[in-house]
Amino acid sequence: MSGSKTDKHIVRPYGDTTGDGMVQMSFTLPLPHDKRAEGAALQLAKKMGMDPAMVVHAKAMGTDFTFFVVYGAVQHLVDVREVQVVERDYPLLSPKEVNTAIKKGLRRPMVVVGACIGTDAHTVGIDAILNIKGFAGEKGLEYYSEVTVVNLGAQVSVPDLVEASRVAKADAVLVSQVVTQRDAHLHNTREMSAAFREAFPRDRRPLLVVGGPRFDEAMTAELGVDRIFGKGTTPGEVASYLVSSLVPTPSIRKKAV
Amino acid sequence: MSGSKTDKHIVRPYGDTTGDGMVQMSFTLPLPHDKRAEGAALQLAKKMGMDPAMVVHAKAMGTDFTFFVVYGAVQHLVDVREVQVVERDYPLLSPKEVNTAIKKGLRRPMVVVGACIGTDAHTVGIDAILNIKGFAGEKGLEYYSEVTVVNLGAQVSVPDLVEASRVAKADAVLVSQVVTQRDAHLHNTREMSAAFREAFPRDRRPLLVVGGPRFDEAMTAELGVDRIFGKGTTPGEVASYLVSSLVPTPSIRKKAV
Amino acid sequence: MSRSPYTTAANDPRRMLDLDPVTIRKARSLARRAGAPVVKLAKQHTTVSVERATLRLAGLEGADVEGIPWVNRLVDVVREQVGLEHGVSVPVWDAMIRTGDDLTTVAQKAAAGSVQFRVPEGKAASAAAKRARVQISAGIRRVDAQRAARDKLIGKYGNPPSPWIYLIVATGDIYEDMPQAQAAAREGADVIAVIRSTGQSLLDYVPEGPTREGYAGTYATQANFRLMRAALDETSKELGRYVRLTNYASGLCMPEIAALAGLERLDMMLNDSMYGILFRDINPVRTFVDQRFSRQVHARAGIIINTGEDNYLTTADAVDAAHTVTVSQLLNEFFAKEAGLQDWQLGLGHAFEIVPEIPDSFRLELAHAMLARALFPDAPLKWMPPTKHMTGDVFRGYLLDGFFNLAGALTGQGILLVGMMTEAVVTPWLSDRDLALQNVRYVFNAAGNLREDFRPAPDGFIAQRARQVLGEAVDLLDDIVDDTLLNAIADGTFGLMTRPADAGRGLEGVVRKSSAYVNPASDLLEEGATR
Amino acid sequence: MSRSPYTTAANDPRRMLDLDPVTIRKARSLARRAGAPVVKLAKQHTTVSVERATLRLAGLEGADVEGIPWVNRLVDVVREQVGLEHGVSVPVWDAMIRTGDDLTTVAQKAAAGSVQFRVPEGKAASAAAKRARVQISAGIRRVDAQRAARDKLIGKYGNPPSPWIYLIVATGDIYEDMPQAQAAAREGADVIAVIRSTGQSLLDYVPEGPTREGYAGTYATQANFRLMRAALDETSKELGRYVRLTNYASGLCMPEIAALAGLERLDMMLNDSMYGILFRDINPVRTFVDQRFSRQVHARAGIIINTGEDNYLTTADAVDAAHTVTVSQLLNEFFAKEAGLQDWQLGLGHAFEIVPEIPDSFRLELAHAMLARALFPDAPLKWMPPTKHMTGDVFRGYLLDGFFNLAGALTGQGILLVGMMTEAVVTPWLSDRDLALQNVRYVFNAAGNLREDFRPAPDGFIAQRARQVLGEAVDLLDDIVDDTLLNAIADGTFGLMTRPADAGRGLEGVVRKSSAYVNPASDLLEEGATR
Ligand code: B12
Ligand code: B12
Ligand SMILES: Cc1ncc(COP(=O)(O)O)c(C=O)c1O
Ligand SMILES: Cc1ncc(COP(=O)(O)O)c(C=O)c1O
Repeated sequence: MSGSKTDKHIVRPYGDTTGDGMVQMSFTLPLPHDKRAEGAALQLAKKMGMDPAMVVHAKAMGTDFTFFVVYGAVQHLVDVREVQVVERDYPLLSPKEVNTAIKKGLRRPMVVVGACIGTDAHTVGIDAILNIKGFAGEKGLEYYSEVTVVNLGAQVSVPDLVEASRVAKADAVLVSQVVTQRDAHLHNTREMSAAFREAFPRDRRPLLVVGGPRFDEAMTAELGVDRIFGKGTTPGEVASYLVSSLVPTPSIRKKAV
Repeated sequence: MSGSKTDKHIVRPYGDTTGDGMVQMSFTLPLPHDKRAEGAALQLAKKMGMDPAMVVHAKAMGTDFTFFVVYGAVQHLVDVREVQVVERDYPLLSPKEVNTAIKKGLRRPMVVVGACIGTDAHTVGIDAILNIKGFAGEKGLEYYSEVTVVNLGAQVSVPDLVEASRVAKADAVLVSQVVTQRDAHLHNTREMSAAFREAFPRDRRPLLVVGGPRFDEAMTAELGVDRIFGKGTTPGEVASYLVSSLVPTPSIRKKAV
Repeated sequence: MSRSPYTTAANDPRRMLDLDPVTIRKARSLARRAGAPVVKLAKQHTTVSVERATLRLAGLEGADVEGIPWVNRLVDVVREQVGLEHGVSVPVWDAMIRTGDDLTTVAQKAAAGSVQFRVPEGKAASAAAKRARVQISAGIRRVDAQRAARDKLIGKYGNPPSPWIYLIVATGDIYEDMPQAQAAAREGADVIAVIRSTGQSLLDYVPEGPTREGYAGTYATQANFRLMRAALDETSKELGRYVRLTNYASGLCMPEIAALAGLERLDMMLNDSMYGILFRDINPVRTFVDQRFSRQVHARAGIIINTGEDNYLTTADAVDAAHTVTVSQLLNEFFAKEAGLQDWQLGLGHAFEIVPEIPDSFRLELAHAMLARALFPDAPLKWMPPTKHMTGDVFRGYLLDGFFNLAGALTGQGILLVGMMTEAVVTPWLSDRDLALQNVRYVFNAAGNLREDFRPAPDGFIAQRARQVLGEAVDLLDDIVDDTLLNAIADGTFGLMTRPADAGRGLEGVVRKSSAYVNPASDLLEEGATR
Repeated sequence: MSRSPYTTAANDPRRMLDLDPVTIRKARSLARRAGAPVVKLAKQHTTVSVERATLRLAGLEGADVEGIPWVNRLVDVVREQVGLEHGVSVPVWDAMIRTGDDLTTVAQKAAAGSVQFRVPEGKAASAAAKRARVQISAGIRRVDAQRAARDKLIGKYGNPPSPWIYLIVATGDIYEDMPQAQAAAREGADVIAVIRSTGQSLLDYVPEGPTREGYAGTYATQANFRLMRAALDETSKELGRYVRLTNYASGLCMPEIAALAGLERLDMMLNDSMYGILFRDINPVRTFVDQRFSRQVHARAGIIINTGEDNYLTTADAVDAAHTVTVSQLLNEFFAKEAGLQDWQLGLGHAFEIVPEIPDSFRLELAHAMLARALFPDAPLKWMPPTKHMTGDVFRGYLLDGFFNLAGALTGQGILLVGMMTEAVVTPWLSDRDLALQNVRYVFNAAGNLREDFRPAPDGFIAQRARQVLGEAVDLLDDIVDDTLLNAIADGTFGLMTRPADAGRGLEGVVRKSSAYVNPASDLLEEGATR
């Protein structure tokens, strides 16, 4: 089982034996179900690096489509060293620590404006971060005495968000995007960050944070935001991040590195 | 939906829109569950040609393994023209036609010897082909008046099979292999075909037919057999094939092409 | 539909749950008392959308170059010139009489600023009202004709057995939707719902024409309705089975979409008396006015409504908030019947949304589902699959959907919304629907009759839970009656959403009627008249 | 285990199915009458494997250079020199007395052809028998000690709640098996079964040492038993829960594997009185002799046996052949009790193998499972998942396994064999087991108590089906009694396999006992003696 040892850098999928490379796959091809379609399914599997591959299930869906389940051994190797991940580069603080940090460092409450922008009406995620109720046993930002939360709710237009941030003198703007069909979340986020760069001078632009279950946390640059949070984010992580990037406290900066 | 038209030769997997290329995949990596492992899963998906790919589920299985479900768009194209399939190259005959063909062409009953070889004890498959009871509504070869069936049952050794075929003066030998772990079915089949070539002069070697749910029907050459039947085979198909390759009847030969 | 088609003497849920008839009666009368003031409010107001719906029934179609529908342009001009408190009909038909123009021409001229509207008095007024009624009644008769056409087809094909299998398509492109809907019907769907593009419910107009560019759904337009209904008529013929079509009314354009649904023979509509308020932050008064008119149209069109209680459980906890679902169902029932809908038209919503991991979660689901069945024996009920607790583990999801299907079978649900294993991942794929239907088929074929062997004891876990929820519902209704429904909504009673009556989208579209208010459409609907 | 741990007064299956006690008693007495002649036959014969098992209990381990175990070499030489009708013990210990060599040395010399065996008479004979008994009883006491050790651990950790979750590992490599078994135990498995390599059951010897090269399973060897038991002891400690270990006895070496299982503290064994005959074409007499001795050893070792009725349904139809399962269960019960096993040790087999697509298939499964539960209230019962009708559609498979789990919960099965979604594809993957356990956990946690609400009516579909199956079972038993069991087996009564008594593998290893036959192991087991 050496393959399971974390000191091994090269790994392969594991079915029931180290190195067997076995994976399961399912997909639909726009072909009527016949031997040719099964051959086409195998061709795809081979192109994906599955060899040997077996079509273990094929079912006609109407006359034009066939659904396949394919099992097989992938020949690719995974090099764990090449994996880049956005590791947490700030210390996790308790609500108490957050509040004192803000008191000491900012000498005024931190203002956070939150919203679901575009046509997205999925507020449960942003509410999990902002509402007192919180998420995963952690209270939301409203619970922090030193954080002032303005939650604009769902389907907020970008201009309204910019305006509200200006009025509220937001230190940070928290935006949620859950609907991803046709990359709606990416389009909306880019539109949002552009509008903020437009509306604020570099040094007075609020910190831009987006989140949602389908974001790639490594895309900050592409999307023009300061931070991206993915699925399972907890309020504490967000609060700690905000402190580390908005509150000039050497002590904390040190911890961060 | 042109992609679903069968006149289109280039197709891609279909999620909910023509050409979206979407597939589902699941596998295990021998890594503890953390962000790095999720990155490793994405790396594998990318190497398989999935881009974008999303890890929609990751679950630790103990401390050394993580299970993943990944969804994403495969960039590969499937060219249906390149698909080779073993199309049926013989006419499907009714039991009546089979019997008359044998009477006319062979002028004696056709002798068929069947067995599960090696340590394989899965007789349901071969019995489905040989026993009167049959399969999928079709009666098995025992039902054919002009076919003499010798079913040796399960776990028959290759030497015993060769001997039994000699004694029975077998026209065809039908072998079943269901267990495929460690390619047992391939090893056993090769051993079997070698033994027959060893034991019989070229022209008197019985026709060698293997079957089982996990065979690739295109491997006849590699395995040294005359024909391979895969999952879902029916007795009628087998009987028709035997006639077309053992019974010298021009009329039928013609139909075959 | 015959009486009580969903239960038998043997499995009468009221008996098994040992529910007190007095409590049930009390719950209904409390719902009536909570709803009555809101109905009064609804009768005192009209909205831009009600007036636009009236014009649509009169046959006004099409849009200007920017795609703004003529009904919007016309209502806006009338409002700005003479106000809407008298309704749009009299001023518009008065203008038509004076100019001799037809409706579309008047609308176009109005948009161009070349019509002067007035609120006529006496003879002129009654003449205008009369002409309006003649033209609008033609639209109402078209709705009647569509209902007759549906009845004819059902008479020919018969109705599918209960529950009806309800499937969603949501590609965003009507031309992808159609083949997918037909495929789903062939695989066994009895009802096809085309999900709307996100955000449409916040548009204060109904887009025009066939559309291919929705987000996570396809725009609800008259043209799309017509295309999809035609596609399904074709498939119904092929299958010898009438395949129903569903879309969404709730939103800023409830009345208009209801009118279009009636005109294009949709068979069901998502129509909730409070969904727009709670989940789209639409002004409460606007919503209550709109939902009443829209439901009157649905009643006339023989359309089955689906309410949205299931949504509460996506924001609130399904166990803690179980009684809010019951309360909302009772309110939806009251508003629906007041608007003329009958029991067989009430697809009251509820859902399988309890955290699957809590002990006895499946039995709790059964308790809640049986309670709904017991309270509304003659309503089909819309049974929604797990969504909130679905994850990327599609295998687990497929299993949960199987148990959801089993719960539907054990409790006699009438409309079964088919769950998708990819709920937490993507909008449904073709194969997801196919697998989902296979799941439904297995469960109902293999275990559907298990209902005969399912006999929760009156003193057992399930019955006790059901009685507890009913008790909590009655208590909550008591508070609502004291506090008024509008305040209860403002206080976040439903789905944890707080919605004050004087805020929310579309408030500006609400107008208090004057004594001279005329709306032939409302009159025809109230009277049940055809001319 | 306490009495009737699987049912309560409230859900007593006998009552719900309204089974006639007279019919049940009749079924049992018929099974006794059908089995009695076979027991007689078994007592009249010994087999090479029984004699080898005796030597293994005496402590003879190891193999020659070709890997042929010394027990085989020794028994073969004794047989060829003086025959086996007197048993191997007296000749062997007589030789030891004469030569002063220990058992291993005698075996090695015998293999080298340098020992002359004889069948002593009088004093010499009784001296040899006495010495043999002394040495063999040491092995029996080691078995007793292992049983005591197990009881101690269970006393310390307690037993898991019913049903016990039973999982399979089958990599072919004991060193991959161990971590997989430990992982499975951590995820919740109560019982781990290591599947044997295909074909081992046809070997007339037990391989030696740790092995890494099995096909679709791992060789059952004493060393592998020891390694796996140690690995699981370690995990049991870590989890504070005693994890049971299972392997397979049935086959040509039933008695020896039973002995090794007792010596290495396995906790359960697959042991069926007819499986070897039907599914491995092993000679019927050989099998009946071997199974009796092996079960005597299991009884002594406190091992729970699992019988193989489930296998019939993989070759015969699960509805048509349902009664053959019941008949076989009754026969297995008779043979087991005759060999000294008690109710709590009887993991009688049955399975969820009805074509899932036939109407009411799930309720038919419930009927069959309840019947078994009703007939054997104190036996744990081994509930096998769907296999034959599993396909490459792993989603469907995962759903079927969920309903299999539900059936197990509703009918109080004691040993739940966890079904794998990849049943039709590959031997289980690590992730298959993890998903399968998640499935079990969901079903039992969410719906396990649904059993309280499951009340099939005595005149309902389920009860009627159960009574029908019992009736057919009684009729079949009647025929078997007339026809004799051996003929019935020859005629393909079980699993459609026809197995004549004078054919099949291992026949040459059967020997009729002489009046002078001595086997201290059998004596110690029959007497329950320790010295
Ligand atoms: C609840 C729900 C709804 C509710 C929303 C109620 C509400 N007020 O939010 C209702 C019923 C109204 C609804 C409606 C629709 N929904 Co919806 N809905 C869901 C559902 C079931 C759960 C989402 C959820 O609440 N997750 C729980 C929260 C806590 O998780 P989260 O959002 O990921 O948030 C966490 C992290 O992502 C992160 N995070 C999220 N945002 C932010 C922001 C910041 C700043 C930070 C730091 C962190 C952060 O922190 C959170 C806590 O960890 C999902 C399916 C599913 N199981 O995921 C579908 C789903 C999201 N809905 C979907 C769709 C399409 C719709 C509809 C368009 C039609 C439909 N299918 O119902 C409509 C229209 C909605 C609209 N206009 O946007 C799709 C989206 C498909 C896609 N990927 O594009 C999904 C995936 C279902 C599906 N498969 O079709 N929906
Ligand atoms: C029934 C069964 C058994 C029965 C066999 C009874 C019997 N007398 O045959 C029993 C219970 C004894 C059994 C035992 C074992 N089995 Co088993 N068994 C199955 C099962 C459930 C069904 C197989 C079957 O009958 N299919 C129905 C027949 C009709 O289909 P078929 O075999 O594909 O045959 C068709 C075609 O392939 C073709 N065909 C087949 N042979 C031939 C030959 C010719 C000449 C032609 C022309 C055509 C042809 O025509 C047939 C009709 O269309 C499968 C799982 C599954 N659902 O597939 C596992 C399975 C085959 N068994 C398996 C294993 C590992 C075993 C065991 C080793 C341990 C275990 N897991 O139980 C033992 C030992 C068996 C041994 N020594 O070989 C594995 C094999 C894994 C692999 N791919 O290597 C499977 C896949 C289960 C699993 N996932 O672990 N098994
Ligand atoms: C009653 C009701 N109306 C409307 C909708 C859809 O509304 P929207 O288009 O705003 O997402 C839903 C969604 O589930 C609903 O339940
Ligand atoms: C009772 C019994 N014994 C033994 C076995 C395994 O036998 P073999 O190793 O010959 O496959 C099984 C397989 O299911 C069984 O049910």
